[in-house]
Amino acid sequence: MRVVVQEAPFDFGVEAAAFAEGRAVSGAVVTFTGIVRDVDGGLQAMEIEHYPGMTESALTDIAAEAKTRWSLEDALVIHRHGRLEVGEMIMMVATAARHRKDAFEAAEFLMDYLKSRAPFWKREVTADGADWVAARDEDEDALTRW
Amino acid sequence: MRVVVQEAPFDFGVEAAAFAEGRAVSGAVVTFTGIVRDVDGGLQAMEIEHYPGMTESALTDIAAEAKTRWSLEDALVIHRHGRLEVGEMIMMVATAARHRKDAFEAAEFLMDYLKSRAPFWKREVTADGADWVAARDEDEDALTRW
Amino acid sequence: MDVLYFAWVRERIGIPREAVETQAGTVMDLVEELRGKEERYAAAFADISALRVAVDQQLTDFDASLSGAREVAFFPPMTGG
Amino acid sequence: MDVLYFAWVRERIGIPREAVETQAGTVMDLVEELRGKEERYAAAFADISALRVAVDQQLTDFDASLSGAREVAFFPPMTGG
Repeated sequence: MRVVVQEAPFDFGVEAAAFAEGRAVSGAVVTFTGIVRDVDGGLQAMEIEHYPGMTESALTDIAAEAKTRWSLEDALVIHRHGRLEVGEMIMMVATAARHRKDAFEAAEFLMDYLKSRAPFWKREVTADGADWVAARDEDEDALTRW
Repeated sequence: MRVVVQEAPFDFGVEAAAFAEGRAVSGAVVTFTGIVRDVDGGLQAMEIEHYPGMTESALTDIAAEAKTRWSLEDALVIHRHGRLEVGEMIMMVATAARHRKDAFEAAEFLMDYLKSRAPFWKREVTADGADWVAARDEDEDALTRW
Repeated sequence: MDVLYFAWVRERIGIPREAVETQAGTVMDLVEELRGKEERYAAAFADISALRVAVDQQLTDFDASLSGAREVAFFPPMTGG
Repeated sequence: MDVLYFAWVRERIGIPREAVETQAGTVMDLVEELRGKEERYAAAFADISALRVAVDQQLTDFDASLSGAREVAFFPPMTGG
């Protein structure tokens, strides 16, 4: 289980391949990648603030919780902070399990918790200025599934 | 949308990175990778037979169906046939969407349909001989979700 | 009409494909004809609930029409992924 | 006790962190003290339903005890992922 919080870009292909490589026990690997998306054509950048120290421990707790709930062989979380341009990768999670259902559900669980329980705050920078992204009710509601 | 059926190995890291690269519209990319798993410690290889021609059209139909059901920007399916060793990657799917829910659900849908509706047959080779893998009721049942 | 066999159906019948002269109206009619050919066919088609069929590379049912069909394939439930 | 502010809470109060001398028994008691300091604090803490709190880097509630706490952080709902 690995949790990484960093400002620098990460190499999704290299991370995904290394995670999936040579797993003779796990038959299923799921990855999720979040990318800075230009919602209305006016986004210049995304700025991500975080809470150093708490971020790492919150992500570690979330990954550990996933391992208690599903039969997971391994999990990986990488999340960036700082300024990101449109098209850049914000974060990724990866899960490895014997069965695809565990790998899928654990990855969705990690995403749902990470959205609303890890101390990151996004700010969208447009030509009109910069605005904090509001938490969406549906992200909070997503937690009730688990 | 891309569907590939091949005997040769594919490079999961390269494929995953190319699929996710520079998506300014899609915020969410999900991948699933299936790996030859040594279930009971005695597996020597997995042999995968397929139905050339029908395989490609069945996978294309399944991917097209996913695009009608979810708001997908793109989808990728790669599936190998022939002889694979333990730890080798059998197949992968990837989905790109604006929202993570669409990307996750479409990837699970692709996997569920591909398991039971694409003309592949697996045979496990062990020290005791070779046996066709029986279809699992739960794989057929998984289709009722959609 | 080309008739194709895959996986253990192919192994049981002993060939991957053959050309069959038939006037069968439905898949089930064709199955009955094949059953009558030889014991290995009768064995392969003993329990059709264990089989799947595709006509011209489209999955279908055993009561499907063979009108205009060029290729029929028999195989066990698929195990991809 | 170190008190930290993130995102728009940080912007509204104008500083990312400060050392606070307090005998507050609970997070809510601390909020009341801060509200009384200056208008910018009153504004930031006007609606605590829009805020989240962590004590010693663990998410908690506004009625949580501050006994033994070294670090309290206030911030809006998180938007990671």
